[in-house]
Parts: sequence; C-alpha cells; structure tokens
Amino acid sequence: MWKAEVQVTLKDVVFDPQGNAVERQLDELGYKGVQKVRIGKYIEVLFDVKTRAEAESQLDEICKRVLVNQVLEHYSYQLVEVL
Amino acid sequence: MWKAEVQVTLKDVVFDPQGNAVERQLDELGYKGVQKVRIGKYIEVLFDVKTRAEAESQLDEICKRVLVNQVLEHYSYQLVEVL
Amino acid sequence: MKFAVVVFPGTSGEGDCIHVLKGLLGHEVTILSHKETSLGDAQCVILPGGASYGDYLRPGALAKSTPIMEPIRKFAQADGLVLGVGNGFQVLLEAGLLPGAMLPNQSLRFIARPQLLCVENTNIPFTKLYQKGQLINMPIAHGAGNYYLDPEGLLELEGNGQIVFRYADKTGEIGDNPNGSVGNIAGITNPRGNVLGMMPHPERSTEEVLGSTDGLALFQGIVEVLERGKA
Amino acid sequence: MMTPQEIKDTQAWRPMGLKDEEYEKICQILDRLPNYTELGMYAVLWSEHCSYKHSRPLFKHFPTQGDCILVGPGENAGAVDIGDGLAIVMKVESHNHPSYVEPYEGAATGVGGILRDIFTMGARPIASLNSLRFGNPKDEYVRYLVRGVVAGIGDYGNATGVPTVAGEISFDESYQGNCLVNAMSVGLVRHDSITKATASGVGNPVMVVGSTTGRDGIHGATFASAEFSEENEEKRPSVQVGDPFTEKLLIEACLELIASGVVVGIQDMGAAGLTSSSSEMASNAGSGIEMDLTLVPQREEGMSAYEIMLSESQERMLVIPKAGAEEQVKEIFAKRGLLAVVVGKVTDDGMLRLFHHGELAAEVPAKSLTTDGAPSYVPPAEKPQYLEKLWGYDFDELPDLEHSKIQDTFLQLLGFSNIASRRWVWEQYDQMAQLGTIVGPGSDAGVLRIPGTKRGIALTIDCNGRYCYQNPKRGAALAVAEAARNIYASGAKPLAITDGLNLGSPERPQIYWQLKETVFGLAEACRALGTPVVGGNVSLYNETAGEAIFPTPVVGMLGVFEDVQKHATISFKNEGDLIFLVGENRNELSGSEYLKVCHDLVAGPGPKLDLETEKRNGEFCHTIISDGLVSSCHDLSEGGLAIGLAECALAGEIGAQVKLYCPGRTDSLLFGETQARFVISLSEENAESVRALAEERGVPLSLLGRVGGDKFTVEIGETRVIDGELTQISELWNSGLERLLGEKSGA
Ligand SMILES: Nc1ncnc2c1ncn2[C@@H]1O[C@H](COP(=O)(O)OP(=O)(O)O)[C@@H](O)[C@H]1O
Ligand SMILES: [Mg+2]
Repeated sequence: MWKAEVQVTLKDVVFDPQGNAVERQLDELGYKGVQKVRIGKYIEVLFDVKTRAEAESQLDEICKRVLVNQVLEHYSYQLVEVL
Repeated sequence: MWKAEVQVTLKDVVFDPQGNAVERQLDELGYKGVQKVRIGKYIEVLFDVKTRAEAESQLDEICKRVLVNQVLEHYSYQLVEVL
Repeated sequence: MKFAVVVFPGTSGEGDCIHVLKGLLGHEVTILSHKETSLGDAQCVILPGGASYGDYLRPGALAKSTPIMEPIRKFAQADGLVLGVGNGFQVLLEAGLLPGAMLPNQSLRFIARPQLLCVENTNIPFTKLYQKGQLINMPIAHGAGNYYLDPEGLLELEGNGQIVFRYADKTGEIGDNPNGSVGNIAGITNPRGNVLGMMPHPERSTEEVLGSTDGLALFQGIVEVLERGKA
Repeated sequence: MMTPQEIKDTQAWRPMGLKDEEYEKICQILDRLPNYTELGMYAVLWSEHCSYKHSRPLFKHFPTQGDCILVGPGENAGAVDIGDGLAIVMKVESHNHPSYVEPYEGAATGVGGILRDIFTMGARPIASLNSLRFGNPKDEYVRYLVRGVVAGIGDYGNATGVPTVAGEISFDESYQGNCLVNAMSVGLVRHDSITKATASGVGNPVMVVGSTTGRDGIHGATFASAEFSEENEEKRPSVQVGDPFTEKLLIEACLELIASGVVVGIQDMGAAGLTSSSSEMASNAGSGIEMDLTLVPQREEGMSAYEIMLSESQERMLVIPKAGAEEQVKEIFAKRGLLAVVVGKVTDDGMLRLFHHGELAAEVPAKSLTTDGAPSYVPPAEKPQYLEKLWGYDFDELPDLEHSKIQDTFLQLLGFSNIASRRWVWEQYDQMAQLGTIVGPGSDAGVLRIPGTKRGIALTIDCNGRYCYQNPKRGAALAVAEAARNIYASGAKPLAITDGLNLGSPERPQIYWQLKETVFGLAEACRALGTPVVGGNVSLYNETAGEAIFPTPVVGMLGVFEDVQKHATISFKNEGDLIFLVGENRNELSGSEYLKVCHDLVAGPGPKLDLETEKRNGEFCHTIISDGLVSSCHDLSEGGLAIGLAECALAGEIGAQVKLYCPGRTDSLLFGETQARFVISLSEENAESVRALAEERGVPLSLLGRVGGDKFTVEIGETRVIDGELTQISELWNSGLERLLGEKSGA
C-alpha cells in the first residue's frame, strides 16, 4: 500500500480570496507578524498497488484529471509506503 | 522570515463526505487501486519574525484560534526559515 | 425543437430548465444522465444549475470526467449549441470546453440576488435577440462565480468578442460585481459562438411573477436559430 | 465491555444521564439487568431530546384536530390538506447545541435532518425556513457563530436545491452562551402518497439505506439534552460533517421508492440513529424487529453493537419494503451509488432483538424505548420572581421622547441589529430554486405557487423571545399571533402551525413554569386563530452556567391561497397611493426594541394581546387583498409604526409622507409595539370600498399619509420629526447587519 500526500496550491499569480480573508482577520486579531496566508488543499490518497511506479503513475493521472485544476493550481506530493 | 506549511485534516473518526465522493468517482473512472481519499487543507503562512520560537508560538495560537476547527480537525506543520 | 438537459448526480436545476423549455415554450426536452454516451437527436444541450456532486472538491470537478461529457465535446466541435448555466458553466470550464476557471466568490459567501447584466456580444445564437449594450435583469445564485483567466487569455477573449455578459449597475455602467470575477465577466462563449457559459440564470427570469422576463429571449434566440437551420 | 453486574455495581447509568429510578425501571421492564448495549439504548432514547420526558405531558393541551389536518403530531412531520388532493408536510427542528460548538456543520446537519423528516413522509421538500438567535454581535465568537450558521444553512439547502423562503434572526444577550438554530422544512405531497414510519407485516424485510454507519455522533441526543458545561465540550465529536450531496441522492431515491408503491414504512435515522428509528417503527405498528447488526454497512472497523445502534451518522434511513421487493429497492438506490441492505425482518412479538457476530446483543420491548414507554415527569413549577419586578415597573417614570430627538432615534433603530434589513442573511440562500417562489425573504411571509394549480401557500416563522421572557404565556400566544399576521398580510389564510419550544432546564421549577405557560399560550392562540398544531420540537437545557435563554417558542405557520395571484407584499408601489393604519395604537412601550435600545430597559408584561382583534384585523386584510383592493400590506412588529412604515418605503424603493396625530406618548406612537396592526397602501379610488368594509367589520382604520417622492417623512401635528432621503436611510438599513457583523468591507 502506498499513501500519497498531495499539496494543491493556487498559482502565485492567482488571487486567493480565502487566504486573503484569513490574512485580514489575523491582522485584526493583532498578529502583526503574519505577512501572507495562502490556502490550498491537502489530499491523502491511499493506493492498494504493489510498486511505487504504479502508484506514481496513477497518482499523476488522477491529479491531472480530477484533483487539480491546472488553470489555477499547482501540485506536489510525497509518496510513502505504508503497511 | 519563517514559512509555515500547515496540514489540516479531519479527525479519523469524522466522516469526510468530499473525500468519499471523490473516492467513488475515481472508482467509476476505473482507478481500482484507490482505497481511500481524505481531503483537508494545506495552508502556508509567512511570518515576519526573528526567531523560530516566536513563529512557532504565534502559529500554534493562530491554528487554534483561526485556521483549524478543533472540533473536527487535527493539524500538523513544518516551519522553515526563508530569506 | 429537441432540447437535452444533462443531470449529473446532485444536479438540481434540471426542473427549472424543463419548466421553461417544455412548460412555457412547448419544446421537447429529454433528460440525459451523466452515464449516457450519446445525446440522441438533441438539437441543443443544456447543462443546468445546482450543485453536481455537491460541488465537492471544486464545482464541476467531478462532473467533468463523466461519460456524457464525451458526446457533449463532440457535439460542440460539430457546432452544436451547448448552454451551461451556473454549475453548468463551471462544468464547461472544468472540462475545458470554455477557457478559464472559477474561484470562490471574493466575499467567500454564497450570493443569490437579482443582478443586472450588460449584453456585449449579440452575434451568437443565444443572444441574437438582445441589443448590443442592452441592460437585462437575471438572478444569480452561486458560491463560486469568481471567474479567473490569465491576462493573455483575457486579451484573447476580449479580442475575439467572446465575452457575452458583464455585470452592470442600475445606471448601465459595468460593475456591481457580485463575486470578483475578472473584467466583471458574467458569461463567455467559445470562439465559434456555439458554446455559452454563464453564471446568471436565464431560466429563472422567464416570468413576470418571478421578477423578470429578460431570460426568455435567450431561449427564443436558440429556437430561432435551430428552426432556421432545419428549414 | 462491562457486564450487567458490573454496570450495577459501578452505577454506569449515571454518566449516561439516566437517573437511578430510571435504571430500576429498565430492570423491571426487562426482568433482569440490562447489558451495556441495552443500557445505552435506553439512555439515549429516554433523554429529553428523544423522549420529551419533561414536556410530553403538556402536549395534550395543544389543539391538533381540524378539517385540513391529515397527519397530526406523532409522525415525522405533520401533513395539512391544501386542496386539489395535495398536502403540505412541515416540521421545525432545533440544532442549538451542535451549532454552538461547530456552527457551520451544526447548522448544516440540522437542515439535513429536517429535510429527511419531510421526504420520509413521501413529500418533496419545496421550501425551507429558519429561526436564529444569537448573543450580542459585538462579541467575536457570536459573529463567528452567525457567519458559520448562516453559511451552513445556506450551503446545505443550496446544494440540495431547496429554496429558503423566509426566516428570522435576532440578537439578545440572553443567547450569548447558547445560540438557537431552528430549521423548518416544508414539502409537497399527494394525499395518497403520504408515507408513515411503521414496521408492519410480519416477515417484511428491514433495510438500511443511504450512507454508511460510523462512530460519529454517538450520544448526540444526550448531548442535546444536557446543559452546556466545560465537561460537555469534551464530547465534541458528536458534531458531524453534513453531506448534502448524498442527501440530494437520498431525496431522489426515497421519492422514487415511495412512488413505486413497495414501501410499507420508512423512517429517517436522526437522533439515536438505528435505535430510535427501529423501535419507533416497530412500536407504531405494534410489531417487533429483529436485526443482525453485522449486516449494517459500516465505515469503520470493529464497531460494537452499542456503537452501531447509537451512531448518528447522517444521511441514512430505515426502510420496510414489502417482502419480495428487496431487489427493486436495491436497484433504486444502487442507480445513485447508494447502499440498500437487508439487515433484518419484522416480527410479531413486539421485541427489538439485535444480533451481532452471531450473538444476541440486545433484546428489549420496542415500545419501552419510545415515547410511549419512556418515563415522563411533571416537575414542580414555580412562578419566577423576576416577573413581579418587571410587571411592577411604572412607565410614567420614563420621560417621553422629545421631538428634537426623534430623527436620531429613528436612525439608530433602523440600523440596529434586530431591525436592520436581513438581506445579508437571505442573500446567502438560494430563494428561487424550483421556480416556485413568488415572494421570497424580505416581505412578511414567503409565498409559493403550487405547480399545476392556481393555489399557493404562505410560510413564516416567528417569535419574540423578549415578550416570552416578560410573560411566557402571553409571549407564546403573541408568537402565534405574529405568525398569523404575517400570513394574513401576504393575503393567505392561516391553516396550521408547527412549533419549536426552546427553553432552559425543566428540572428547575421556574423554567418548568415558563414551559407550562408557553404551552398554554400557544394552545390558546392556536384555538382562537383556528390553526392546529401538527407537530413540533422541544429543545430544553438551553442554558450556560445556570443562566437560561429567554423562553423561545418559535412558531412556523402555513397559510393557503385559493388563488395565489391574489397576494400582497410589503412594498409601497405607486406614487399617490394612500397609506392607512389597520388597528389601533395603544399607549404602550413594554417589550419594545425602542425601550431596550434607547433606554436599555426590559419592563412591563410585554405588549397586550387580544386574539379576537388579531383575527378580525387579520381577516380584514386577507379580504381586501383577495379582493384586489390594496397595493401593499405589512404587519407591524419590532420597531413599531415608524419602522414599519419605513420598511414599506425601503422595500418598494419609493418615498412616503406621513402625518400623525399624537394623543398620548410620542415614543409609544412611533416605536411602541402594539399588536394586531397593519400598514396598507391603496389607490384613492379603492379607499371608499376599504373604508366601508372596515366599518362593517368594526376594524379601526386611519389615514396616515401618501406614498411618493424620494423622501421618507413623518410629521406630528405641524412638526416634521423624521425627514430622510430614501437613499440615505436605505444605506443605513441595508448595511446595518453587515456592519454589526464586521463584514462591511466584505470582498
Ligand atoms: N434567517 C433568515 N432566513 C431567511 N429569511 C430571513 C431570515 N431572517 C429574516 N428573514 C426575512 O427577512 C424579512 C424580515 O424578517 P422579520 O423582521 O423577522 O419579519 P417579520 O417581522 O415580518 O416577521 C422576512 O421576509 C424574513 O423572512
Ligand atoms: Mg411581518
């Protein structure tokens, strides 16, 4: 079994309404040290396949086809074997 | 400057309708190896503070007060120094 | 005329479209499930509003790879008329049938209200019965209508006249933007003008008792073009 | 897991919320010691939330019969005949505690639950309403609650395609530590499709359909029956994440299933999940149910019988189809990717018998778990002392409002949290889905057309908690009266109500007294106005650290139109129309927002109530609207005459010039909350007929002024006391709530 931890983030050029709202709220609450907040998704996918290569190729496809909208978003991931 | 990368995930006992729907859709699309999908948040926070300790203590507070809903969610993070 | 309305799991807006097309205008309407692999003899395909797949992951994200999207893609390539309203627009974007993507509304709140629009392009079947610059009233109801396209794409869209509707205020000025969409864009078409995606709901503005009849002309425009095509 | 003897030795029922005598009663019923699973089932079903043990004995006072009542209290929801073979199904439900802990999901799952009560009856949900109470919005947590609750209600309703057509929201310190979130849902069904929660027909299969069962929400019902305390915060995960997508699939599947004619009985799994649904269905039919819990689709490994029976996983139903129809049921659900699994069968011995991994896990008489079998209490009642003090207040001590201060007072009230436009709230709700909504939020009642007929319905939900605090019985009656007024003002005829009783702990005599009085007040008003009670909800223990909320009996009312075209809205419409007041101004200030906002005073017994006048004035409005004689109609409530008039002008975006004669106090004339009043506008040519009818019916009618222009002005005698540009006061009124919630900067 392989577990993928996928980070999906908005591209830098895309304005992040949610991150922006949190940033403003934190500022209002007095956290003056906070410079920037960006909010993306963290997706865990568990694969029941034998090899890392298999998991990787499926994962890449799944990201592009479903999990990520490449007009807006980037993604990166870690794959770890789990028992 | 310190950059925090926060993963916010639903607690294990909490049902994740979104992850469940994605899981079912992936199954329909023929990705039979996919066992489970859980969807959380990935949040980047940039701190303009001097020390790791400062960043860490603010971050913990922020997570509890704003970023994370501790009724339903867990969080974990990495802190890295950036230029 | 023969319309097809696509129903994905979770879709709820099909009834509104059927009410207008069949109930008010007297056309034939078939419902197509997301598992369908053919559009039958439909002359126009409508992707209605309502949250397909609960809007999970991203609105339209789970609908875009269902079997029905393949024949829709082919139909669009063959100049068939495709209309996506609200969630239907989001599906068309996700599926790449129209350029760009949707972000959550800038306010992060769902917004449902009557909305004024300015009609910018009247050269496509959907809007041929409107006047260029006409101010029309159509309700909106969405949580993610904050249209995004990169600057180059936007230039191209403008250059091609692909922007069909923009949000406007009472005085007719472009603005009163409910969701933060780039360029106050409310609806766009593909370069050939046979695929229209829009966040406002024309099917909800077809009767005086519901507040406006400004959406009727959109459906009548489609019918006119289809009738001419047949003759 | 503890053995029965260990339970007995350690008094394990106590932490579950059972009293010692209740444990004794269980032992008697079973004629042996209960095991852990059985004890858990009793503990949850005998909680206040499920058994209404402190309130049930009072329900007999409610009028529940009427020509139009098809299904009264006792089923999942009430059903009311609206003619043409159609019925409206409706119910209110509270989700106060979960919403306080997790506002977004708490409110969302509340909406999900009440929708299930509606489509369980075979009705398609066509409209939702909600009634919300929060503390002072100056508080950051209160603002967080408001944002979360409104978004949660909106997102769930919007995603399921059910329009929200009316509601109410107000703020008072009394709700600071305990917000109220009451959701109401309304469905449409043909008489012959009404389906009940019954497990009849020995040998019929028992099926679990919808979502899987997990460990979430175990003991949610006991959670809702306990006061808030630090300790309770630990039970937090009893809040769940709503799944509107699955709910929408479930709606379509259940309605298709019911239409197919194979359903004997169906019940949603709400509080106490499988335990309550199975025992209620069996008990309703006088039958028994036997289930193998191993067969229940589970989303987690190693769940115990206790956990499976008490799980409150959302979006699930229990279905009893006719024997032989199992495959048909499975197919209808499978088509939508939903589960439908046979887990047991109907028996004839009245027992709820559960097996788990081949062993008998529980065996109890089904009836003993339900409200019929649960203990019920009539606690001691004692009139609270605070009332004497309130009632003894002498209003002559209070200086009247000077003319020079009226303008500022008016503006202050207009932007105040309880009076400003609710637009910020309802704009987050899809009000038009299904294209039935003719009048959405922003008028007195939501109005819907009924497809295929000329008919329509009007819906409203109301209560003024402060009136109820000042005089529980009268306040409750006033809630019914206000709801009726909102129905009348929209042009419909009131038919029936569903209520939601929200109060503190009934184990305190003063609160039990409030509860009793509240029920008496509702009952009296419902009798007088001819609107029986078809169902409701009780939420007690709404208190924090010993401080109870205002008694808040929210009243959801249904009205009907023979011809829905003949409805009215509150908006002034035509330049030159005459403005009249229907009803009389009394020299009273008690209970008013004005008193609270401008004098920080809660005093007196609240506004006077006269149910006969309510009925007479309301029916008068109904008649003139049906006869097409008026351009607008609005009842007066919070803020009184000045605010009510301004609301008509603001909603219509047209000015008004008003001239008043002031025989008594100026403040009560402008801002007092005398009941049974309406503001109407009509053309000059209709004035004679309306006057004549008023005279004939003995309804007081007085000319107040004219519609027109772009200013809102009020004169008393020769002095202009209010003078505002419509655009200015509109900005103040429209953005009031947003400003208070700190959302003004918005984007
Ligand atoms: N929570 C809410 N959800 C939907 N509509 C609401 C809500 N709160 C208030 N409204 C709408 O705002 C309008 C004004 O509300 P309210 O002042 O309570 O009216 P009334 O005094 O006539 O009962 C009504 O149309 C009501 O339906
Ligand atoms: Mg009213």
